[in-house]
Amino acid sequence: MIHVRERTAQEIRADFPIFARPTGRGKPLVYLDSAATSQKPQSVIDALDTYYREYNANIHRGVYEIAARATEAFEAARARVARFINCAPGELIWTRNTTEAINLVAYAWGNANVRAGDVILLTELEHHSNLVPWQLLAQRTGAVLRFIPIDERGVLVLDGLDRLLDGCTILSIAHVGNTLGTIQPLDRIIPRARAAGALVVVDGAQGTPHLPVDVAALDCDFYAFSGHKMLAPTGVGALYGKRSLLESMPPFLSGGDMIRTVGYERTTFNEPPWKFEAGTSNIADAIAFGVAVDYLADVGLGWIREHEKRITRYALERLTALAPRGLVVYGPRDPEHIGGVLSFNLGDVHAHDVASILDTEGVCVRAGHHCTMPLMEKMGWHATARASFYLYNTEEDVDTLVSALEKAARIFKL
Amino acid sequence: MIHVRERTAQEIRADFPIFARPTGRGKPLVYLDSAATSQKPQSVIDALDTYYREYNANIHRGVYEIAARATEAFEAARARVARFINCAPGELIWTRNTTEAINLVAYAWGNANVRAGDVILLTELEHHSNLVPWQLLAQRTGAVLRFIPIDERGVLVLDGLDRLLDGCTILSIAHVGNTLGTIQPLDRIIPRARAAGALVVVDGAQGTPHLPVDVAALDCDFYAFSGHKMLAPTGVGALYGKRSLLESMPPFLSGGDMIRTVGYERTTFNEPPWKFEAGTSNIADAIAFGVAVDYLADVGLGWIREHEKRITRYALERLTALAPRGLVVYGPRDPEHIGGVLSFNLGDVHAHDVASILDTEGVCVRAGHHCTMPLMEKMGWHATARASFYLYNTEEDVDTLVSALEKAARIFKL
Amino acid sequence: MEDFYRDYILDHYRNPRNFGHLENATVSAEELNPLCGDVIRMDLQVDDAGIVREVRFSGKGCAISQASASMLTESVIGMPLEAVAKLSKDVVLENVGIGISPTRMKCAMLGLRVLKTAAIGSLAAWPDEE
Amino acid sequence: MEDFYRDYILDHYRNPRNFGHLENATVSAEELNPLCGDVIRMDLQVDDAGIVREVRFSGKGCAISQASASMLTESVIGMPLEAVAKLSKDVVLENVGIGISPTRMKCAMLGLRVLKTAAIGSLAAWPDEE
Ligand SMILES: Cc1ncc(COP(=O)(O)O)c(C=O)c1O
Ligand SMILES: Cc1ncc(COP(=O)(O)O)c(C=O)c1O
Repeated sequence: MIHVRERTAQEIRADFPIFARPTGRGKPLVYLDSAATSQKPQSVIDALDTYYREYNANIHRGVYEIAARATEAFEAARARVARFINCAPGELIWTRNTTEAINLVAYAWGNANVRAGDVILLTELEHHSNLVPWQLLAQRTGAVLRFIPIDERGVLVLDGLDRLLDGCTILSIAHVGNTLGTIQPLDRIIPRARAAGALVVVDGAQGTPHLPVDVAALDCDFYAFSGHKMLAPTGVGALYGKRSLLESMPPFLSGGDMIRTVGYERTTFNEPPWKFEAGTSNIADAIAFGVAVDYLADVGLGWIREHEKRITRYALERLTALAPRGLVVYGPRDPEHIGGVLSFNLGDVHAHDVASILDTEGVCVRAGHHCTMPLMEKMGWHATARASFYLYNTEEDVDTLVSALEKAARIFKL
Repeated sequence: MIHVRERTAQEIRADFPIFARPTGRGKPLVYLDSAATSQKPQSVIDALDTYYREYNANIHRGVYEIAARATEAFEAARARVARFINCAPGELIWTRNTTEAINLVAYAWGNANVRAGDVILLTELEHHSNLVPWQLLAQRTGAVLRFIPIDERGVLVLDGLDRLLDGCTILSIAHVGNTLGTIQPLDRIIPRARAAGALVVVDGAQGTPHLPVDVAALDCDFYAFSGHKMLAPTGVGALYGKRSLLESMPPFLSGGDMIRTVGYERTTFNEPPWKFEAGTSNIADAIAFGVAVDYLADVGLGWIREHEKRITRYALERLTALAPRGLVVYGPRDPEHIGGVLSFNLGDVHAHDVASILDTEGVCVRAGHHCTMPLMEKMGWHATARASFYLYNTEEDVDTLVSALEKAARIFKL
Repeated sequence: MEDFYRDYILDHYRNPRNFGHLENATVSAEELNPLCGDVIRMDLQVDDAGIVREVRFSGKGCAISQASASMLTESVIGMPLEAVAKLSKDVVLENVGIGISPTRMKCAMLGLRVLKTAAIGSLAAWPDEE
Repeated sequence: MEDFYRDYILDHYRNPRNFGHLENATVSAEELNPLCGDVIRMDLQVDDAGIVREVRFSGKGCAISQASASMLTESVIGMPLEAVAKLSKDVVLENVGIGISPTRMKCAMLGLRVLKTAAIGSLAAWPDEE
């Protein structure tokens, strides 16, 4: 894709109507919580509006005009999102979010293939959504969990990887960690997992929003991601699965739309991806997801990545000024290895108190365990505050963050 | 609720922007497929727009202003939808649709409680979504399926009910059938199922849009329904479950948000309803679902029911004029027993051809098996055309349907 | 779409050509239209030179699927089986002679898909998706 | 919300009253704030007349949960255990003397919930949801 002229973050920001509104205290909105959910550009909001005003109809079985238009838009969105991660439309299943996508694999593939004593390999920094479904699968089947360890900066220690992979049935790993933003070296891990014969599942919740993702090049079996973290509406996510796996796997949810023939006693199933999509889909949000990836592709994933690195580097610099007052940043320090996320604490002030004071300045950060309780416990952190950056953030946002942190330090007399 | 003045269907229609647009052929849109999905009023569309423009944020763990507003709106919507069916907010789980809600029961309650030889009782007219999940549960557990039979008009035959209920673990039944619109006599069935000790699941996909539903009065254990069939956006549905069952049942999907504490090896779960909601919810659509039930309550379920009966009666009358040309209406004939749905065929013309010709006149009807293949086979129908009515339909819509059917009869020389 | 229901289409629907089964079929296939559950079956009798000598189709369905299948049987008699395996959607579109709405495309293509499946010996893709 | 972080709140946070454990506790309870995973524990010593004689709280958490719990321990000493079981959220709101944002309400109410749980003998509802 050729970009005639690169946009600036300021121009991009103008596409997101939420930034036009001041907060309740009259401050500009400084949104630093995109790792939780991203804001939406006007074009995505418009896609919903147009759908409901012009052609809302149930899909796949409708013969009339608006049903045809809805079906076409829905399947075209699938094709766009599939192209965005370089897979075929028939390999892309709509889900509600990353969590449901991982559960789908754990139930459908896991129940059919995992046996007592099998090993499921994860890492010590996984989000609960890439941990609890495997714990429950292990409970159902008698499989055991192993974890790739992390060092004190939260970086994976790969020395013992081949031993850990020995006898391993499934490797499931985050593309980018959500608490520390660590970009995982999948190119060094996946080939070894494949060599060991493991099924490779990637939790891409923080991958697709920030990095160009090519599932064919990654050579994973499944890749799960969420629309809402990459400019699409809430309520829609996707699971990439290798076609042959999707064909051989039993279905997960069942009911309308995913069938071929149904009798009172016996049922045959539709082809993938529809085999895995039961009941009326989230039609409008899927269509808007297609618009969101077009927006991202249009800005350019390369630009987004460079922009995030710029902002992260600037933030790391600016935050050092607060080190004397007790500010500590966790995780790797090199923006090359961080997906636009910084976790930190300010002296002995609880992250919730930091976040509440930042809120009074219009600055939105997350505070707590970030759905990675085991990681927090392992690192000995009670809670952290987390600022995450995306294409619409600017250096001024970082400046406001820093001055709001100074205010917090003042209040708590640090 | 007191209505100062009843609205007319014409006034209601003006709230639905889709009706302001003519079809591609310049005809007014005559939407007779609300049983597949309903159209949306402006207030519901606006709720989405406002959410994304003003306060889009991830919920439950966010400390800042827009996260607080989003969390509050999300939980307030849960309370509104819960009140709409007369349950507590803590008994209402958000799902994608009815299908996912039924699957949740079949997996979470079913896997934990159903044993080989147990009986799951359904009826012969169920939607695939209330059949296939139970077939798969039966395959997983060795349970057997039984069916309450129907007569030649599609009405349940209850003579042998107690025998069928004997030894029964689960009864799962549609509140209103979607192919023939038959309203089931739940008040005569549920008490006997309870007496037999069966868990009672109601597929309310066609219930909540059309009838006042009171789950406490029905005395069912679970009640599943879809937002998109009752003015809400696609992508959101709900499952009512009795509090004690939700507490004792294991979770289904797992991951973020549904946990209490997580360790690498062991996890404890949140209270219901959150225990059953894994990952980022469909926040915007859930909020809009709350607006949709408010709209319905404001018009009044009583008014809607009377209106649908009026339209159904009028349609039945007008369609008799086409009987000499081979038009046959299936199912019960008394509008008292029909939830605004009429299934029919026109002579030997295939339902798809009927639907295509109606489409040229702007009339949207469904054609095919309506996700009830076993019912179709039992009744010996290859396919039927189905017109379904909702609060925004008028007698003029019926007139257009009839003249479009006359056109089809002309083309096919009936 | 209304234009689709022309007299020659309705004629093929009401009086389908080559309807029925072949006792001595060389290859056969049967497939379903996921839209409506309609099924079409095709029986082909192929001579030693690989030429299609006889075809019969059976099944119940809409005017579009039935008429398309009926016309198709006329098109393939005398064709090498190899050529049948390679037919594209155009043969159907030319037969019916008029635009088919996207929602009904599967109906129109069902007969061709079954025919190609019989000729290839394994499930053919939908001709409109190739 | 910024007003919340007043000196007397910060004082209770930095110097919590009645902090620690009771060896001879009559009733105890421990609960978690689902928002952040913070845990508070309350140990109560109750005399034969049912009057709370001593209280200790423990746990780690934000200024709001810690200060609220610290103040609460001062409020309940000398109170009948039955009255503790019936306390409403108002006791917390009066103690802290300033509006708490809805997102932080769970933090403020955690100590009270734990206290009521200890007094009732089974898990108390969130005081702000009663
Ligand atoms: C009776 C009945 N049950 C279940 C469903 C499935 O609903 P959904 O597709 O929203 O899951 C439908 C809708 O088509 C229905 O009519
Ligand atoms: C790494 C990672 N995995 C999984 C998830 C879960 O995503 P969702 O809540 O959209 O299912 C998240 C988002 O919080 C995440 O950051």
